[in-house]
Amino acid sequence: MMTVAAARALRDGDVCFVGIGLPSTAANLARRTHAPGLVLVYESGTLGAKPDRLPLSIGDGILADTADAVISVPEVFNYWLQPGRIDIGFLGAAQIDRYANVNTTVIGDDYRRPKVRLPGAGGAPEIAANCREVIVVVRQSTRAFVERVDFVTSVGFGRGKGDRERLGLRGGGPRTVITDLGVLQPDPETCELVVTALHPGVGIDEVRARTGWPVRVAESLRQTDPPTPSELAALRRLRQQTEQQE
Amino acid sequence: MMTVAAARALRDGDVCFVGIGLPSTAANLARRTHAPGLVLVYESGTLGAKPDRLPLSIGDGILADTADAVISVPEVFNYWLQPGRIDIGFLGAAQIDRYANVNTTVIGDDYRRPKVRLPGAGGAPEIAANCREVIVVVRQSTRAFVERVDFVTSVGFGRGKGDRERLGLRGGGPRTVITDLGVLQPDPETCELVVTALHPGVGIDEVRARTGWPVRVAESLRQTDPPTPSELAALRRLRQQTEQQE
Amino acid sequence: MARIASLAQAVSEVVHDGDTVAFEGFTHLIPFAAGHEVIRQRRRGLTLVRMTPDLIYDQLIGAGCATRLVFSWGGNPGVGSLHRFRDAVSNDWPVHLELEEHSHAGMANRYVAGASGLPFAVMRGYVGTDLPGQTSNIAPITCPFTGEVLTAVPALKLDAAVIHAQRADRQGNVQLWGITGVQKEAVLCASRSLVTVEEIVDELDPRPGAIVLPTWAVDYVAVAPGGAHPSYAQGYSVRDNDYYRAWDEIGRDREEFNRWLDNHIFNPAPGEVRA
Amino acid sequence: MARIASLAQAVSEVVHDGDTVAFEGFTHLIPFAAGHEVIRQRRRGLTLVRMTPDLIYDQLIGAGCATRLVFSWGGNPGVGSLHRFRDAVSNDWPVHLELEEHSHAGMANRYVAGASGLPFAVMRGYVGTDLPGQTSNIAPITCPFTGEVLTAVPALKLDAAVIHAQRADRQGNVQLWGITGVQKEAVLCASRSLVTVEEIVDELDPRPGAIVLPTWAVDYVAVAPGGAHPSYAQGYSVRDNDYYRAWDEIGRDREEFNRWLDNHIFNPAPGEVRA
Repeated sequence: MMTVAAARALRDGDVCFVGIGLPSTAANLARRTHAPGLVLVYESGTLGAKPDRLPLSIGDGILADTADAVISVPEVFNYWLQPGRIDIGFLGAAQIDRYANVNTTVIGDDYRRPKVRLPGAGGAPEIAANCREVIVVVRQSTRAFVERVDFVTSVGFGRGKGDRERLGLRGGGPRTVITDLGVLQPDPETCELVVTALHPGVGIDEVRARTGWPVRVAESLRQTDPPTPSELAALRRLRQQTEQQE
Repeated sequence: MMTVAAARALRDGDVCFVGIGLPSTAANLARRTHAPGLVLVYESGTLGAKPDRLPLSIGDGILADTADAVISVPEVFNYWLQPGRIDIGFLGAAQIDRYANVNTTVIGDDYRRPKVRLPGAGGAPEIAANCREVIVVVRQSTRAFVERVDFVTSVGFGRGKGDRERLGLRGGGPRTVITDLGVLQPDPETCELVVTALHPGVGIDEVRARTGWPVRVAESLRQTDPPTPSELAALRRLRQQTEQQE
Repeated sequence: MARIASLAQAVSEVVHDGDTVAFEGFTHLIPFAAGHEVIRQRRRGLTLVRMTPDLIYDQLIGAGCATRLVFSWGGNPGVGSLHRFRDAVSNDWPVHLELEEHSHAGMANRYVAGASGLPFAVMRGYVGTDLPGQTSNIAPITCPFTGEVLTAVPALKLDAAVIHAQRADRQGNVQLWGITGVQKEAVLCASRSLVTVEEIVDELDPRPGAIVLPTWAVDYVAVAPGGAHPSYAQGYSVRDNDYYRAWDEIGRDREEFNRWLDNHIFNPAPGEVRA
Repeated sequence: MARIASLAQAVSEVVHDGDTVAFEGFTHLIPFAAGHEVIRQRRRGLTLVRMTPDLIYDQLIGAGCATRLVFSWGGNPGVGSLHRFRDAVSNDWPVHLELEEHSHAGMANRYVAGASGLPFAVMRGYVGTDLPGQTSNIAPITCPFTGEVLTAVPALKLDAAVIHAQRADRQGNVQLWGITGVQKEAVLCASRSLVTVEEIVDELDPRPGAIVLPTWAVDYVAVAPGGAHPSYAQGYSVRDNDYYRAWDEIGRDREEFNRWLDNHIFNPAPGEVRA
């Protein structure tokens, strides 16, 4: 359901900065369903990759083979991401807080002696800063959804409304957080994440129980449409083609 | 004779930044005589071009066709010239002064209302700053060899010894000025240009008469060897091939 | 997504009076046909930007389209001077031409900064020369880590960029190869862009040394076969050296030049205007 | 001019104890064979630099070659964590590993600055994050033209850079294609460089998307067929995903890891060490 919800958040014709794993699956699913004109940019340097299976890594040869252009990694970040040419960026998160700030660096208070050492920033800080908007995909748990992240790897809305502007961040920030339970979005007044949709069969109490702060619920709480047969078929086909070619 | 003298100044294996006209002819002559391993870099973005005729412009297709690599113009200047990877740079000059500063911008005192508007800087300022050494090729006349240039387009030795270091220029500067009469080189003590060689049949009085300052003569004044038959044959062949293919 | 349009329509959409415009191409792939169309549409008050203003800028300046030139080397390569450029600088004919002058390295870095969405670029350059005395667009900058003083130049901000390329596909993806100069950077610096191409093809098969500008980074594509003439398009045409030499005579004289404008731009022989 | 040498000789000439070294390759063309040779030569006190430290750095760290890591993303792509890296950071096993941490954009720009002979690069980045609090190598810088405050990062200065490429010719010109990452920049940042290649050929025929490093910009070339395994060399090999998955088990346990070192690096089966 997370993958399908993430795919649906992508509009046809958008230019999408894609990381490996769920974002890549979602973006390729979108290309095969409602958004055939979605442009995929991978940080390895492939502009407009059109893989016919899921790439096995962010630098999979199929991305270079099917891309409109293959460019250097500095060019990806300097000519394409930094000036705001990318519409949608995807982020994962080990922790995300009330204002959608994201941590992928360390768990624990002491950076030098962390409880858990995570992979680090990668492309995330500048994706979060410079994409027109950002989608965060993360499983919902009190470990992940915390009042305040232990380390700000990527800025969401800082400590609230106006912080992005004060920091000079030019992209729109995380407008959509997709979890296994539903969707959270920033309140237009405060930029605090509020629950705006629940996936089929999920109750609001479950969301509350798995969020590390007293999460608010939007007045117009929606219910996510269940995956359609064609979405499920496209997803199955994508995975089959991936396994066959591995 | 200027062309042959310039060709001789190039050592086998050197990496040489080449402009169109005499420098290009000299560099290609050197490649066909004593320096087959000379590496030609043209500012249009061709590294290691090996033209079999003289290119008709700095961006001639034959340069791209025969180069080891074709790169963008920003890369030429930033990755190759700026860090000091080029051994030898060639400059022409409308004016050159006692300390080998070069003017290719305007003749006259008023930049806004010049007596003669020249083409401008091109790659010259950074060639002069960053190449390991620079060769200036210019016909000798009191109009060209002046006490002080009207406009410093490219720095030679500023106002004398130590100025390059004070300005933070990392290349060695113009070590050789080749004219139709002979060769001038900076005095190691003062960096002032002094006559170090005369071409065959040229007297020192002629050089003095065509220099706009009281030019000094090195104690060890050499005489340039006349062009050898094989140099002349190679030059003739190069020009023939150029005309045939035009 | 790039729109595919006629040259006349594309030029009228992309280049407006008073714009700051770059027509780029380093000896190769110079967008002459588009420049001639700008003259034909009688654009005025342009700030022209280009590393190597050559014949096409001599023609635009002589035709009175430009009031300002930002450049690093202005000449007729291998031939001599640009007489219309000189006449405008020295005699204000047909109008005064203000100059902003840089080195190649400086211009290249200004394009890079613009393409990168940065307000400025850092380089080693200009130090000790008289160039910084003539413009406020060259400034010292200190490295925050080493204390070393370097040179900053501001990003180029273009209203429009015009380049010529070998091919585009029907979606408007553009492919060029050979010497590619600063064309990518110019397009990425600009609010609006136009690429003229030799031809439109079904598929852009990969080529050694080719770069591709994706359709979503380009605004207009116009077919203009031979649109780089008298410069060349590698794989399609060769440089017309006679034209460059002949230009010296034409450009030298105001009357000759006006006759050239009438006969070749405003009232061309049938078939002379391409696309 | 690059010297063509055996892998063992080239590594011993290029990588010395205490060096700052980058082994680059963005998922593609990762120089595993050269990294294994460094372990075999028991180098110590290395500062390892790399945007995406993955298995090869887990192996070098676990073998005790490194005391410092400069990086932007450290993981086993698509599989999970690097356990040797974590063990060194959290438990100083086998030795303490100091970290300097950046974003990809920051690292890429540090390579660009180094390749450009500049002391620093300017970018939009890091603002509002906790990264600048952990290193002095991220600093604000003010645009001298607009007053805007941006971020500066210092150039990477490498003693040595090691990359893997598809081919070289007999003169030592190196050609690589597919995803080329920051390999050119890494080589241009370094005082000494080594390129391992799949093969040496008589002539490097041009290829779409290929870049060439001229021989005069490279110090050593060594033939190491399959030298990117378990990553891949486009046109020569495919990624060994099983190896990446299996590494999770091996890397997780110190004993397992030491056994792997003994069996595959120090006393490999005949034919396992390439070149």
